[in-house]
Amino acid sequence: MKKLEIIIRPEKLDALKELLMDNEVKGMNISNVMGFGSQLGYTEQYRGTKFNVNFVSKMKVEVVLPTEKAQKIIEEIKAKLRTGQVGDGKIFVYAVEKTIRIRTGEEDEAALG
Amino acid sequence: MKKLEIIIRPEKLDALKELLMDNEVKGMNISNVMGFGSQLGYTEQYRGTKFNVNFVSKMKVEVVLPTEKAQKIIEEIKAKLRTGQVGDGKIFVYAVEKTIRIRTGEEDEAALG
Amino acid sequence: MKKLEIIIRPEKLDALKELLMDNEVKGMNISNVMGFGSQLGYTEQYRGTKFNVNFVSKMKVEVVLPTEKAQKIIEEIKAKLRTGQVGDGKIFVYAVEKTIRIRTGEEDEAALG
Amino acid sequence: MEQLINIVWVFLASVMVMLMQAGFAVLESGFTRSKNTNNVLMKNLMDFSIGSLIFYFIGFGLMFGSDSNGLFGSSGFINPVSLGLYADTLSPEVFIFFQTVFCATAATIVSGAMAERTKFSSYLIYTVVISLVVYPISGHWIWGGGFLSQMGFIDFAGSMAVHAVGGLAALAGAITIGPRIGKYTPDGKSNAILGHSIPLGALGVFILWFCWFGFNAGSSLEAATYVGHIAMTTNLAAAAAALATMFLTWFRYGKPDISMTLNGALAGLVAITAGCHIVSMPGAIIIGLVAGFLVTFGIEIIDQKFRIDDPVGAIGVHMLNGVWGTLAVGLFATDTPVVEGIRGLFYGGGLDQLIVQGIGAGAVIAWVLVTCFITFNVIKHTVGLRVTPEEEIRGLDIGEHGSEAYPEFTLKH
Amino acid sequence: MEQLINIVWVFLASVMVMLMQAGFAVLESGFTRSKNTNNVLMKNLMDFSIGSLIFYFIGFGLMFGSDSNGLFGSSGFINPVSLGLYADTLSPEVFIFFQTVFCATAATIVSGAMAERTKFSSYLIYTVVISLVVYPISGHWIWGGGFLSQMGFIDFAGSMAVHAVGGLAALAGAITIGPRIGKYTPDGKSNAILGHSIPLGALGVFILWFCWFGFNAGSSLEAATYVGHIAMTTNLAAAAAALATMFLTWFRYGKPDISMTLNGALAGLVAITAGCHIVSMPGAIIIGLVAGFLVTFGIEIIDQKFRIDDPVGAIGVHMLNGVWGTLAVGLFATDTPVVEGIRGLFYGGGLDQLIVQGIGAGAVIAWVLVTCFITFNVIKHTVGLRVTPEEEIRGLDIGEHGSEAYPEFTLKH
Amino acid sequence: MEQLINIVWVFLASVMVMLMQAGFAVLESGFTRSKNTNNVLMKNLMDFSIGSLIFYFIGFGLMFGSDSNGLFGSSGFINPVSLGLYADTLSPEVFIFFQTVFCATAATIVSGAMAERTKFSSYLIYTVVISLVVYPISGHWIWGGGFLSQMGFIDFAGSMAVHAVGGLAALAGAITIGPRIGKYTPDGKSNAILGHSIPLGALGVFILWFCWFGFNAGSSLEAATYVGHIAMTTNLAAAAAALATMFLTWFRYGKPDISMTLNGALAGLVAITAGCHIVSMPGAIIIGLVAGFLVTFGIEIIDQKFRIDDPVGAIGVHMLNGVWGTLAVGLFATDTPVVEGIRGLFYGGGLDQLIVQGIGAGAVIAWVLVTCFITFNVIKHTVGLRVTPEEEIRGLDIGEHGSEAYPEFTLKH
Ligand SMILES: Nc1ncnc2c1ncn2[C@@H]1O[C@H](COP(=O)(O)OP(=O)(O)O)[C@@H](O)[C@H]1O
Ligand SMILES: Nc1ncnc2c1ncn2[C@@H]1O[C@H](COP(=O)(O)OP(=O)(O)O)[C@@H](O)[C@H]1O
Ligand SMILES: Nc1ncnc2c1ncn2[C@@H]1O[C@H](COP(=O)(O)OP(=O)(O)O)[C@@H](O)[C@H]1O
Repeated sequence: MKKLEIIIRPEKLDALKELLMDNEVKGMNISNVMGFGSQLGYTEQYRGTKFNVNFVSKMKVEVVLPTEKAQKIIEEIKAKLRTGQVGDGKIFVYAVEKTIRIRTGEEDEAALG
Repeated sequence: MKKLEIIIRPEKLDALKELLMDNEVKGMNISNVMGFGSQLGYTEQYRGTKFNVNFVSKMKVEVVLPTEKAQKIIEEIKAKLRTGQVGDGKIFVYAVEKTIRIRTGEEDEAALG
Repeated sequence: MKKLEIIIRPEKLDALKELLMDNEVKGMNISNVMGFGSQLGYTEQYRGTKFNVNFVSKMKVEVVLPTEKAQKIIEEIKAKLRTGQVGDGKIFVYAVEKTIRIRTGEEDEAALG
Repeated sequence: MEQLINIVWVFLASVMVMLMQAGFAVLESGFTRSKNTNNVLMKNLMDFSIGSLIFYFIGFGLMFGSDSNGLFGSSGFINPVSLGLYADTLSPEVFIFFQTVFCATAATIVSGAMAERTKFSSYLIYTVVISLVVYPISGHWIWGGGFLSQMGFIDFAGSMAVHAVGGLAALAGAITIGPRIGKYTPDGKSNAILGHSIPLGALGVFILWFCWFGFNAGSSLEAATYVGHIAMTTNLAAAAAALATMFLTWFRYGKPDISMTLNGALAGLVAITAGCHIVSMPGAIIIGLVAGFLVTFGIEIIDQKFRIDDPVGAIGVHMLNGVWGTLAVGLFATDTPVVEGIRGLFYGGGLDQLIVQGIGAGAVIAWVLVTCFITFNVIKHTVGLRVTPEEEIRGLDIGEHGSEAYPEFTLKH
Repeated sequence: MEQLINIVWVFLASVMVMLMQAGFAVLESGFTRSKNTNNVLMKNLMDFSIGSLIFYFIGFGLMFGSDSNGLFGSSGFINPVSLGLYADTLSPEVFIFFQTVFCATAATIVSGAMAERTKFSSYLIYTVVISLVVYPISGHWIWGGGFLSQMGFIDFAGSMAVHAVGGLAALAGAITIGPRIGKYTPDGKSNAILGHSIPLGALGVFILWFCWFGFNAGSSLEAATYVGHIAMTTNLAAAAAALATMFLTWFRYGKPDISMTLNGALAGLVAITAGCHIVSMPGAIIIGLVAGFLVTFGIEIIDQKFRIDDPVGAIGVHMLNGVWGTLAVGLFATDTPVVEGIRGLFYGGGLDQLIVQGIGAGAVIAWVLVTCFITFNVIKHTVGLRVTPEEEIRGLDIGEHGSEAYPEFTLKH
Repeated sequence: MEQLINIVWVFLASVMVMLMQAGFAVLESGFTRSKNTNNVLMKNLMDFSIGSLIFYFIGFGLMFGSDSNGLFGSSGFINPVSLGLYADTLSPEVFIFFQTVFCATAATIVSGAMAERTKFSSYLIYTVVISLVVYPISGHWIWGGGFLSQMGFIDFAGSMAVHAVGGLAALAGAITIGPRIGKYTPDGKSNAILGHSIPLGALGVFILWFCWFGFNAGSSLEAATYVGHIAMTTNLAAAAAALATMFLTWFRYGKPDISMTLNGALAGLVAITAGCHIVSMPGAIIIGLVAGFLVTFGIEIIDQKFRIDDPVGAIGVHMLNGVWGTLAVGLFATDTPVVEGIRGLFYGGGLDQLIVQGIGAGAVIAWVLVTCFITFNVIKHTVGLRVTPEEEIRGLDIGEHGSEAYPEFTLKH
């Protein structure tokens, strides 16, 4: 099993969710993170003092899935979530050693079902 | 060392914390995520327009611990955090290559102490 | 490639960011977590009822980088982010199997560039 | 001409009392959890709306219609203007308007004590009962020419008629419905369930303090030289109560507690309401100091000893201090620019007035508790008083209204 | 002496109307997304500031200066005090102050309907146009001695003169600028874009309800025995409208909807504004009930059928109910303590008054829509009306003002 | 009868001024960080409570008791009603009430400038000193028959007596306590420390703007035909100041800054307060425009040049514009419906009045700075003025009050 950690622009969440569901992914987690990368932050001001906001809002989607599915989904994300503009985000792939479903005690692929 | 990433219902946090401490786990992190799985979201309405909230609030607990401890804790979580209803959550297990305690520079098991 | 998951005091974020950029790290993510460790929480009261707040605010910085860079950065963090007081935080190191840049499809080291 | 001045005066006092709805709405939502905020706000909006209509058609007649055996009013239904009350010194409509906003205040008090677990539909039902029957009847006794007013019972602006009535109904409601899930541990220890926004709570208290000057001084029902006296006693009592509460919490808990101190200011305001016209400035300050003690210990005891779960402290603020303020008239009454000739125990007047105040308090307590326990129990055993545990855990905003108060903000739970 | 009472009365009514700016500011910001909050607040602050200055120097003269062919006022510019209006019964400055805060209300209404996408600089421009020309001219027709007032058109406190004018300008603006990004799916379905804070929205409505007593009763321009009648009709209509909206949304959507119910209360207030002095209490209640229906169906239809994107429901509240309230005078007018001798259709007065009301409404609708469509289109094709899509997605707070409303809070998006 | 009208008038003005506490509370908490919100709110609640009591017993006598050498009042302690002030035209209690809420305003101003680092117990101490001594003495000079009023010093509603006094105490406090941790970089650059809620800040400003009509017009101490003049000058000055600030920040920073513009509106209100009765409408506008410039540059210079850390801009708003408004009387005084016969420099009156204004300003500045620096330094070297760095970093809400303002919300830090 793999975990994909997908960092995207917040406005792309719906598209990603749809893409994952079309691939019969059974679950995922989302959280909001502040990202820093080639995409620059912006400048704010407060009572005349300017200051840089270095981090931009990003959405982090974590999905654990069978190894076979990972590559296909990565390809689709590259195809469908790309705007071509700096800040589109990244996918990080990790190995997952084990998955347990608390409700049933099922493990691994069965736990993802 | 392993990292357990435990996704639970928010109201189970206290129970999980207690369970981990009984197992002499020395630290953990919690954060709130929005989960998507077999458990359905719910419908809200705003001025007459209905819309689906697909994600439900979940708590994510991350704990890094010596490999020996992991299995026992997983068993206990299965036993004690189960409600039997869809949405109880999952445990994902990852390998941790190294742990460093910033304060002392201690590494691995010592750093967890 | 490795992922460093660095848990720090919120007030150390600027220092860590600078340190990472000096090491030519090209991106990172930050999120806020509630931490539990040797550092104790504190007691609050509400209308005369005291209660313990067990978790303290911590910042979690995730950065994916080429394996070579990891050790040097870890050393620098140990040197520069230490206050010597309980609660300085931890670094966890994970293996990253793959990184993809959504915008270009570049992979691994190129994707981090 | 004098009539016009009175109208301007009472009209503006009325709208200040109306603004109390804003004060209570933000106070109660600040002191409860964000998952129930829309529900709290909706209840405040609705008890004012329903109360306004029902009190106009029925309640006013029951309260101020021609007296029937000292027990209730019996005329002026449907068209209360026809009673022609205060037609010479004020105007019937202004008087009705003033009384309407008072009635709504009493109804609103209940909502806080039963917050975070009451079914919305049941809330609407008991709001109707309170505005329709409970408040007008005891109101008749006190202000409408009923037996208490005939006895010389004094409650200038409603410590008893408004606040204790609201607080007693809140008590009956909170007992009948039981505590929120998680409020008490299995072995009976009380857990703190924190309100979600202290700034909303504080804003509510400041607004209410402001409105209270309309509530108390406006109860003169005429522009008069003495209204300054009322303003001063009101303000000094509130200030003393807030101070007392702050120092008391500081002393007892180690740190000055903001949410209790906010309650403390309200406690002082409630306590001075009955006698604001008839006590001296030092009397007002003492009434306020006692109110600060009462609310602090009262809320603790209600919560920890009796295990009655009152999320916003409405019972401690309105019931305890409403009764205290009523009795305090019997202790502190003295000659003031407003009235002369009535003296309380501490000013050499003996026990007479205190006994009258005690009888009045007892009668109203009995009336409200009996009617409200019946009401709440009937609701409980028919349509049901409480939402399901699942709904309570997820929050009443989703469950009762299908919406969230702060949809964009990330919450800790 | 009577003059002094009048001054106290109208002055205090004026400051209550001024406080409507606070009500609208928090209401509009609560009903929009947090990334545009600073922009919403800034617009409210600025339309009041600009309106105050411009109305003083020019608008007041256009509205109340000596009548030119029934169309506009033509004196009193730069120094409106020199007109000496109401010098005997009030004072010219108090009258100007009262009219200033009314003008600012009309201008503020527009900002909500065009929120979350309008360039700040363009907003300033059209605020100037509305305060300078649009509002004063139709105001002259109705209140300044213009042709409608000569015809016997009745609009006591401004259902038409203030609210419908604001709502019509809002309609023209919302149509010209188009919907927010993501509001409608490609196939035309409407998406809900939630406001970020219901407590702010509710606080705004409670504040506005309070202020409305100054708005309506203060329009008497004199302290009078009858102001209680106005307060009661105002309050009953609002209560009835809130109730109707709540039950209607409950019936139609399965759950009582808070944000719509809040709009409902305002709808009742807008609808009763024209006839608050000339309808009976039951008449007021019916006007309120209809307002509740109108606002619920109206907002739905405007959104879902016409696909006009109005984030806060300003068109449904102010335009629809402004017109409804204006026509309702022709239906429900009857003898009251305020005026006698004018009767609407339902009180045996035939169609006469209704026709006058209809003509008045038609004339104002035409005037506002024509001038505002021209204004918005000129702005659109010169300096531009709308921010860039990138800025709209990131939020106008960063884009227009370089700041955030809640810099410390974590948001979900 | 006239007395009754005056009472209604001054009473309602007083309660509007009392509501300023709500305005300052939400403004100051909005402009500071959420970890210090409870502390800010608690301080506002307490300075009003303490001030009310202390001013009643001592302060009022020092301010309005029988004059001692033009320096202080010396009668009416403990029982200020016994002085019988304004017994014929108003009532002593109403006058005392009016003065009480004014005193509380001055005390409140200080809290904002010293926010986010001051020990709560020390705050209580210096609040006592300000309400007890500092404010009443200079108040005696100006309003209580002291030497400045004998000289013809003009400060109608308290630009100097209230705002500058508060602002000067704020200056002394902010200097003595030093900047917040992290406010200035080691090389002296100023960092922006953002307030946590602009909506609270904006709501505060709208409430204050509303209350200011009570503050200024109510200072007439009588219902009069001329109060409309005061309302108009007040409103125009505030509007002009807000506009000037907005355009100035737009010009200088590239975007119109909301938090500074909110300060700008207040600056205009502060500046017009001294002369609202004696300047013409155009005069008021110019005073407002200058206030907008003063506050923008003033806050910048105080922060960046002098490195005085004033989280909410209280010094720039109240001190600078309080002094400016005081001097402006000497420049812009002219014949108005309120007073005649006094003319400032720009209206051909020469330097006379300006010199008197200057002397008055100088005397008050010296008095407040000397007493306050002593007070703050005594506190600093005895009980301590400042919390520990650890507590400051974690926030005063936890440290001083053991609670959080928003316990459910996730924060970015
Ligand atoms: N090395 C990294 N480690 C962790 N997260 C990263 C890293 N690089 C980028 N990210 C995340 O990906 C987001 C997008 O990256 P960015 O460089 O701005 O654009 P792009 O992916 O188009 O090159 C960043 O905002 C950050 O959240
Ligand atoms: N494949 C997955 N990857 C990541 N997180 C998941 C995955 N499946 C489920 N989750 C998380 O676990 C939570 C519970 O899962 P759900 O399927 O609803 O219930 P259950 O675990 O009882 O089957 C989800 O809300 C989500 O947060
Ligand atoms: N075993 C663990 N697993 C995950 N996170 C941990 C673990 N131990 C500590 N942490 C995180 O590191 C933070 C600091 O740890 P703590 O023990 O308080 O101080 P120190 O690192 O100085 O020993 C904790 O608040 C928590 O967020």
